[in-house]
Amino acid sequence: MNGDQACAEGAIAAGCRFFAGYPITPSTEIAERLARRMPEIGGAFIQMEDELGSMAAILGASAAGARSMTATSGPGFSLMMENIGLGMMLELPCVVVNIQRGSPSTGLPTLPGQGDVMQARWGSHGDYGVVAYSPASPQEAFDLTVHAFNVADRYRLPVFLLADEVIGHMVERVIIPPEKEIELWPRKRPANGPSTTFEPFRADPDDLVPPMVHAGEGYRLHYTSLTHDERGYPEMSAEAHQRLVTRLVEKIRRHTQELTLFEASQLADARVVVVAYGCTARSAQRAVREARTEGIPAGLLRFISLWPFPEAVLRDAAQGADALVVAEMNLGQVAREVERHVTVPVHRVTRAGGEMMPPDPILEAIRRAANGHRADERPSA
Amino acid sequence: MNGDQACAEGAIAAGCRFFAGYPITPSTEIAERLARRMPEIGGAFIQMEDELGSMAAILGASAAGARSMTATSGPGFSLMMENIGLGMMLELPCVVVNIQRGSPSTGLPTLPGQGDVMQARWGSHGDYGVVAYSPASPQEAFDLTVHAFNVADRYRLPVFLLADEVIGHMVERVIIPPEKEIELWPRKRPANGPSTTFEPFRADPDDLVPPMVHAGEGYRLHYTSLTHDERGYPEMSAEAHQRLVTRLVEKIRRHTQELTLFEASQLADARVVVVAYGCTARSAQRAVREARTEGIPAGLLRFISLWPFPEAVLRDAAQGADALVVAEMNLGQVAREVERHVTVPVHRVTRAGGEMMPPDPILEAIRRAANGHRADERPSA
Amino acid sequence: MMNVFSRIPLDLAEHTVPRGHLFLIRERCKGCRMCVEFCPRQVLEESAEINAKGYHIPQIAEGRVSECVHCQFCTLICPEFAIYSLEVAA
Amino acid sequence: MMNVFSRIPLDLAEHTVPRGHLFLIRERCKGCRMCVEFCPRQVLEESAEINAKGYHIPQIAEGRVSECVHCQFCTLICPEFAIYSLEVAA
Amino acid sequence: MPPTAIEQTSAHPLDRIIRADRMPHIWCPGCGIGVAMRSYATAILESGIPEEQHVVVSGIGCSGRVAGYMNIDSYHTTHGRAIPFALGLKLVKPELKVTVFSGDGDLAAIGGNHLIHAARRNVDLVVICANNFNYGMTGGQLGPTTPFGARTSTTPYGNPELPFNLPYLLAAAGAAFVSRWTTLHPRQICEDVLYAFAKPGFSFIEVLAPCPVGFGRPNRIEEGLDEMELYRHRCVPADGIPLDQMGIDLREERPIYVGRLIDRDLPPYRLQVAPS
Amino acid sequence: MPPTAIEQTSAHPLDRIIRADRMPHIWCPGCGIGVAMRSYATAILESGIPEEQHVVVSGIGCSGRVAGYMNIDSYHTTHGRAIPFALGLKLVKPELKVTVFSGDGDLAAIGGNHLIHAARRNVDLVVICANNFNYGMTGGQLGPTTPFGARTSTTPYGNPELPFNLPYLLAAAGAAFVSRWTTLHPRQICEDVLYAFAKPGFSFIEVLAPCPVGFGRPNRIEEGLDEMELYRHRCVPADGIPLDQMGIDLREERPIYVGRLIDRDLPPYRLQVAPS
Amino acid sequence: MRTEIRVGGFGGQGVALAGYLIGKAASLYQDLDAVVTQAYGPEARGGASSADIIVADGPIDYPFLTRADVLLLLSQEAYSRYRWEAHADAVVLIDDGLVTPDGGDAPHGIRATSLAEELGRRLFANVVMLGFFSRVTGIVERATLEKALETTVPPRTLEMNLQAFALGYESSPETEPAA
Amino acid sequence: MRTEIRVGGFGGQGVALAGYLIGKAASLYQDLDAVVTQAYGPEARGGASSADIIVADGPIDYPFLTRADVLLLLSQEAYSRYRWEAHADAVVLIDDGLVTPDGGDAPHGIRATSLAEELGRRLFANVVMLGFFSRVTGIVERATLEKALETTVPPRTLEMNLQAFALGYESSPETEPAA
Ligand SMILES: Cc1ncc(C[n+]2csc(CCOP(=O)(O)OP(=O)(O)O)c2C)c(N)n1
Ligand SMILES: Cc1ncc(C[n+]2csc(CCOP(=O)(O)OP(=O)(O)O)c2C)c(N)n1
Ligand code: SF4
Ligand code: SF4
Ligand code: SF4
Ligand code: SF4
Ligand code: SF4
Ligand code: SF4
Ligand SMILES: [Mg+2]
Ligand SMILES: [Mg+2]
Repeated sequence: MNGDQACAEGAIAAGCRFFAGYPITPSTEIAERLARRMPEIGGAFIQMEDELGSMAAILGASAAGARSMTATSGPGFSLMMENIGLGMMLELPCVVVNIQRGSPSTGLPTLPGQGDVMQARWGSHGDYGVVAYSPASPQEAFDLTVHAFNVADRYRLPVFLLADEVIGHMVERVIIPPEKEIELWPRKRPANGPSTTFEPFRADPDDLVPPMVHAGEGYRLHYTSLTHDERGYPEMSAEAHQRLVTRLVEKIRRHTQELTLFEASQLADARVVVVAYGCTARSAQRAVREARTEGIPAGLLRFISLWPFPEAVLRDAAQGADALVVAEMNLGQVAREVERHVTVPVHRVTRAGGEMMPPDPILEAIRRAANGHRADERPSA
Repeated sequence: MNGDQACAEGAIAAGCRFFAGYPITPSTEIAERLARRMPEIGGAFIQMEDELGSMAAILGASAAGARSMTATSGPGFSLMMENIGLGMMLELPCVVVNIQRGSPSTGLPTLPGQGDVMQARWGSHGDYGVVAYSPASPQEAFDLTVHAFNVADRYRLPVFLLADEVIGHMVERVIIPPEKEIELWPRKRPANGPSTTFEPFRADPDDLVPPMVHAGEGYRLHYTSLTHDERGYPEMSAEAHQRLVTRLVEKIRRHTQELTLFEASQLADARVVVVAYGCTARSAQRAVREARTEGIPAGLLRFISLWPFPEAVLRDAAQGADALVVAEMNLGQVAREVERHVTVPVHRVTRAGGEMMPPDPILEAIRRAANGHRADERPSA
Repeated sequence: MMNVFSRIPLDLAEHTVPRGHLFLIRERCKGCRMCVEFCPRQVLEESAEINAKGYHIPQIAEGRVSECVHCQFCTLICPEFAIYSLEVAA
Repeated sequence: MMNVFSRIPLDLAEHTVPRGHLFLIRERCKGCRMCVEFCPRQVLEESAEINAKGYHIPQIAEGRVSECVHCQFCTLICPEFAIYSLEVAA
Repeated sequence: MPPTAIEQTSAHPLDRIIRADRMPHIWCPGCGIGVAMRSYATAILESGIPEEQHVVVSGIGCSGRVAGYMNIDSYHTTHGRAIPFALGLKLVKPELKVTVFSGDGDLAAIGGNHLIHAARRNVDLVVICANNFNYGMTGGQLGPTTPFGARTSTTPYGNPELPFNLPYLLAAAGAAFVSRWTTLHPRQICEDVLYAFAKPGFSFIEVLAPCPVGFGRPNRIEEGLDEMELYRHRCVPADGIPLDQMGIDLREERPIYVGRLIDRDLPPYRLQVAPS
Repeated sequence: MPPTAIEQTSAHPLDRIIRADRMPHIWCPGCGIGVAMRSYATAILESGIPEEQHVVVSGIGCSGRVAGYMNIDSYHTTHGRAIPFALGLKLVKPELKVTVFSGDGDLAAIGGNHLIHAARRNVDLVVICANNFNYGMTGGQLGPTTPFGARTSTTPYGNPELPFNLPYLLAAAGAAFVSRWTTLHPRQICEDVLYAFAKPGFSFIEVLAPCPVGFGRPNRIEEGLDEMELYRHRCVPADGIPLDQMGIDLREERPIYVGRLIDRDLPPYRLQVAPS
Repeated sequence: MRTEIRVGGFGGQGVALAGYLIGKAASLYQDLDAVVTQAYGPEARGGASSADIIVADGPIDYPFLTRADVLLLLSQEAYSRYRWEAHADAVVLIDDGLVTPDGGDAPHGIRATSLAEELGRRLFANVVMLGFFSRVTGIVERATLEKALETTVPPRTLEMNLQAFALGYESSPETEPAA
Repeated sequence: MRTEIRVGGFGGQGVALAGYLIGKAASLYQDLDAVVTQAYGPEARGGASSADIIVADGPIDYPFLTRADVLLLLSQEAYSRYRWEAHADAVVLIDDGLVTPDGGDAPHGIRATSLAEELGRRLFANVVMLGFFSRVTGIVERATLEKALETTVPPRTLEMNLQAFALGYESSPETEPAA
């Protein structure tokens, strides 16, 4: 099963019963699999007229109570940005999958890239918190899709699965656990039924997440993309805006630890720590292994979550290290975040995309780092 | 004249003869003024069916040889992202104005914000270089619009004017210089006419910018949003991609100094440097003045260009300072960039938007900074 | 050109005529005069009085108080949910 | 149901018949057989020969070499810009 | 008898179905949106379908504010995206009556693609379009229904574009039911909304509404009332008039056709089902 | 006489108007796009308008690759945005003949809004739509013209959606000229493109084209040739048939109407001009 | 010198125009700097509306009101909202046909809307108010405000605008009796 | 143990399926790990096409070929492109109806396409090739490949697929004479 198909199966396993999408290489296989599978299990598959519509439709489905998903790649992700902002504002849980290809623009439709990491964080206008996961195998595409739905429901927001073409199209064994072994977190729901005092956007102070009410449940609720108060009514004031936007950012930031997923390998004694994610982490794994055979004490910190930025685990991993190597298939998007949090030299290994980064350049960077070379100055504009 | 109108007049003064837009508060007055003015001077004004169309239309106009512009606010800017990427890929000069309002989503349509700074940098998928200017008065809206056209033509890309609702709607005296006093940089054009060996995407090694050819000039050129070689032909290879994308980023990064605009006031002896831009800089100006009356040696570094990030002037300004204060109407977008480049404590003064940040909180931050308080830990997720 | 709107009063004429009593939520009214102009019985007129927002509210025209046939057209046509008539028990 | 396509051969029949000579850019051909099927004179047939991409290219059918009337339909219908006929001086 | 004050009260019979705590609404004096909304509100009450089963979805615009004023489950989404949002909602809970209420700009300019595709699919939605011939919310710009030659803030020299004939467009796109009325026809709007509630597939109800501030003034229709008078004089039943004649023109001599324009049975959209 | 090899050559008479250095193109064996493109190429040569004055703009898709193969000024833009890009270009240089060549998905799905609005404005563009009833490029998914019940990779149980009747939609939106042909009609396509070059306003030429890989195989039309045969048997001149009957259905008994469907004089889009 | 002026009313009363005219008169026709800002209600018309003008004899940094020195109030809502945010001794001008001042307050009143209605168009109440403002405060002169009117309003309405201005300027600037 | 296998041809030859079947047989029905990756041509069909399979007895990190140990080549283009990127002593299998090997090279040849055509559908050339591959290399067994076919291809085509496989498996694995 390839990563796309695994992602589709993950959605089904997570209880997703609404998929709206628009074909785009290399994500199309997700839609194609769900087109076949959804009708088998009583779920909804609809191919929309464009990605704007796809994104809006999964938000509507979420508002009605469904777990919903869409899948796309860079160009479609760009088109979804406005309605991703809507999902953030209305706090509608759903999952948005981006199987990254060579960007910008139409770029390299069939070839891999990891260039949409910063876009996932900042692509819609304004401030809001973001959660994104990046799988390194089809199995993980399955697992993280399930997890993304759980996180979406717990924190009430669109969650991103940022995979890449290599993972999406690579065929590997995927084990789908039996239904009862799959942990599903419930959507946060109000304790009581409709009442005149219920405020749909009053968040619990402990987690900053308001319980969610669906259409047709008798609450007569109002959701608006305008700045709103706790009742959900538009309120055009700086105070209401500050309260709302801060909460949207803080509800994620405050849970950074719970939201962080990573894999550390051979970090205990590592002097050179390689940071990588998605497909690139597989090459990094090999580079680290080869470095070890050369006697270089290298280790790998694989980010599984990219947003909120896993700064604590990064700082921990950097603690004993002399240098970091950040390998990624873009021109240094995660590297620039890494640089904000550590004081040791950061060696960037970057590729614009078009083919999976091979282990060699990473190995070379490890060697350079181990020999105490200065990190290349590459200030990012 | 308000900032929107000044921007419109700036476009006309810059020789812009094509405007395509879609109304959105608080940018609408730009369209409205150009709807009246363009027909007076033989230029084209067209209101498109949406912002996707507006952005595509100004690219087409640029391809035909015109100076072209669109204007919008956050939601429309989000919708333009895919075609902004197209403009970056095809290297089509044009100007995109974003009069920022309270974000995210529909937010506060009539009230100010500065929340789209990071979006301007990262909003479309993939890597590419970006230039953005932020005016602090209607006069500057005029001046920077002219400048934005010049930069767009010299470096061949869509250039952003990132203003805010305060500047857009604020009415102040604007002096429009006589035509011959306005400096216009020519679009970079090929030295020779059509020939079989001409390669439209072969950049000069010194500035990385290929001279531009327009439709109807006999070159029979091909522009594609796919990764392309120097002939402009699609080339689906990692090498071509690396070459192209690196150039798109480097052609801007390499010219950071030329592209940087800033205003320094009272920095010579400043121990506390306030960094601000757009409308917020006006409050910062007052806060600095008041701090000085209290005997605090404060100064103001006003960023006029936001992208490429003015890191060199920032580092210079931070040199003698004990602390920085970054004031902005978002939750710390420029502050996080500032933190990457300086070692002194950075005090963030943030507001989600909805009203112009008043001088008081900035003054207070200056006082705190002067007293050696620790900068608040506010790691941004 | 046949006039669509004219249907309403036509239909009404065929029924026994009920009577209506009018109510107004004063602060909702924006003085648009729709109720005044489209009342088929000319029951209403603009008053000199203005509400807190500065709009002239309607009043019942001289001698027309019992002319209201509770056709509810004022109720239907008021964009402000401000005026309505209730049927008076015959 | 009147057949639109049938117009072409019909029209042709009314003219004095020219003659055509065929050319093929072998490596462009993808063996789709459009030229073969839609030649109104059955001049062409699929050959056993395959080009570098593995496609069977067309050939002139047994005894049909002089049947080509230079109607150019093969030229027009070839999606590959591979085959064309030129008029032979009569 | 001298003129009498009307008896003052603080509640309206419809207050239970509108958000009375948000009244007065933001619409200008003479704006027609309120009339269109109350016709919809009345239809809900008369529908026999419990209020809890009704959902309204709006885009952005003056007309888009309707979602914020209806006291039912209501969604005020982004500009142009009400239809796909409503579609997602409806497909998940087909038992709900989902109505889209928005403006001509929202539905037919930026949202035009969703409009024609929803009509094509014949999704079971009721769309009420308050057509005021311009973008009211942003201050009276050209819209896709602005008549040729009309003045707006972005066509100061007269509109150079031809407008959509919305019923014709919707018919060509595939809608099952299309009607047109004006705010002078609150009863007919209500009736047709009720009819559309009961009709499977995609229904589109165009309601011409005055926007004196945005469209009226620049075109010498100073007050809402003046536009209503214009409707009174020029509305004509559409019976038998071909759809391509349904365009609206400001020129005095042209009638405005109103009535039920399309009512046909086409298979309504059904999700794919796997053969068992 | 035994079978004869055809004389081999390395150049084609059209090589000067196509980018011969990029041949063979990427299209599959039996794909119809090449035929549609050559008909357009021929029209350029026959138009009498210098080749330098022709511009082609495409979106993304197999059909969208046409821009990359035409040896004229050519723009391969983003998915769905060819029309507004072309519009901007045309308004700046009205002396150029700007043609949009793209697919059914590009023009009528994601690009649907621009299509209807350009038609409404009656902008002076020629749009050639290669309609192959599916998204070829991405591997044969449902498109807005896929017939009801047809199988595609995203409608494995049969398409539950009704397709657009494109000529009807374009007529309702406001196009000045609309015609439909198939890849079996290269001469007619060429003629109509020539006619459209000369006609002011918005022209739309729909060219039905086989996509054996994406649409054909799942629907038992194995080869491009088979679809051409189907055209041969079912194409019927549209003379007198009302536009709402122009829908294409796969069921055997339904004819496919071809020909010039709309040809009318509507004011073409002109930029606003200030009275002097 | 920095003087902060607020004009308040509801949509449709020409509040924005009044603010604009003050700013234009000051910055283009007098030797002053001025900034005009405006509080929009919701995107649409019909809500509360206000315009603020800062007039100063040098560059203006913070362009908004911190505390008003002068108020021109055309609606009760505006009065309740803005009166007590302003300096207690601010110069307060009201349309006293629309505004009933609070007990203890003694603003300068003029029946601007009624006067404008008498002139034929209630829309000119703002200009009446401007005349009144010029007369009472003297911050911006009659001549420059009239010049601003001339260069701003449609020519065909100029005459009536000037009449409205004169009505305001010439009405006696009496203080409302403190109720 | 890490074995790198590449299948090359053009679109429509079932290259991807062949790769998939090898991977599936190895990872699901044999005690091996496997990754299958695929080089797409441009988004459309009809260009060059290849599929790579890494088979290993433990977790696979880098999932792509570094240098092929085994090649299955179904077109001349694929041969020219891939043959000399592979190890010089790689096991090379070609459809020798379509591929003419370079001088000095001695791949294992089978007329896969012709055989498939004889069977009735040239589309089955890939499966013929699979049988041949299993027989020549033994990396993946006949039984597991047949099982992979059974669980993958549409039931109505299974019979013909198995026949094609057998054709390939049973044809004599002769080496092409070095030309
Ligand atoms: C993406 C985006 N673009 C533009 C706007 C600005 N905008 C808000 S409402 C509107 C037009 C509304 O027109 P219409 O739908 O006709 O509603 P009306 O106000 O006339 O009732 C526009 C352009 C927006 N909110 N979002
Ligand atoms: C924004 C965006 N979404 C999706 C795609 C993927 N995509 C490329 S072509 C295409 C469909 C093309 O269909 P059509 O226009 O009918 O052309 P055809 O390939 O059938 O000729 C799609 C969905 C894309 N490139 N960009
Ligand atoms: S109910 Fe009818 S008759 Fe009575 S006031 Fe209203 S409109 Fe007039
Ligand atoms: S229709 Fe309503 S808002 Fe208008 S005047 Fe009558 S009561 Fe007032
Ligand atoms: S030119 Fe006409 S007759 Fe000759 S081979 Fe071609 S199609 Fe046949
Ligand atoms: S039509 Fe062209 S591609 Fe097809 S078989 Fe004939 S020559 Fe070859
Ligand atoms: S601007 Fe127009 S549409 Fe909006 S509320 Fe006012 S009158 Fe109504
Ligand atoms: S996939 Fe279809 S449309 Fe695309 S090239 Fe192949 S046959 Fe043509
Ligand atoms: Mg409108
Ligand atoms: Mg297609």
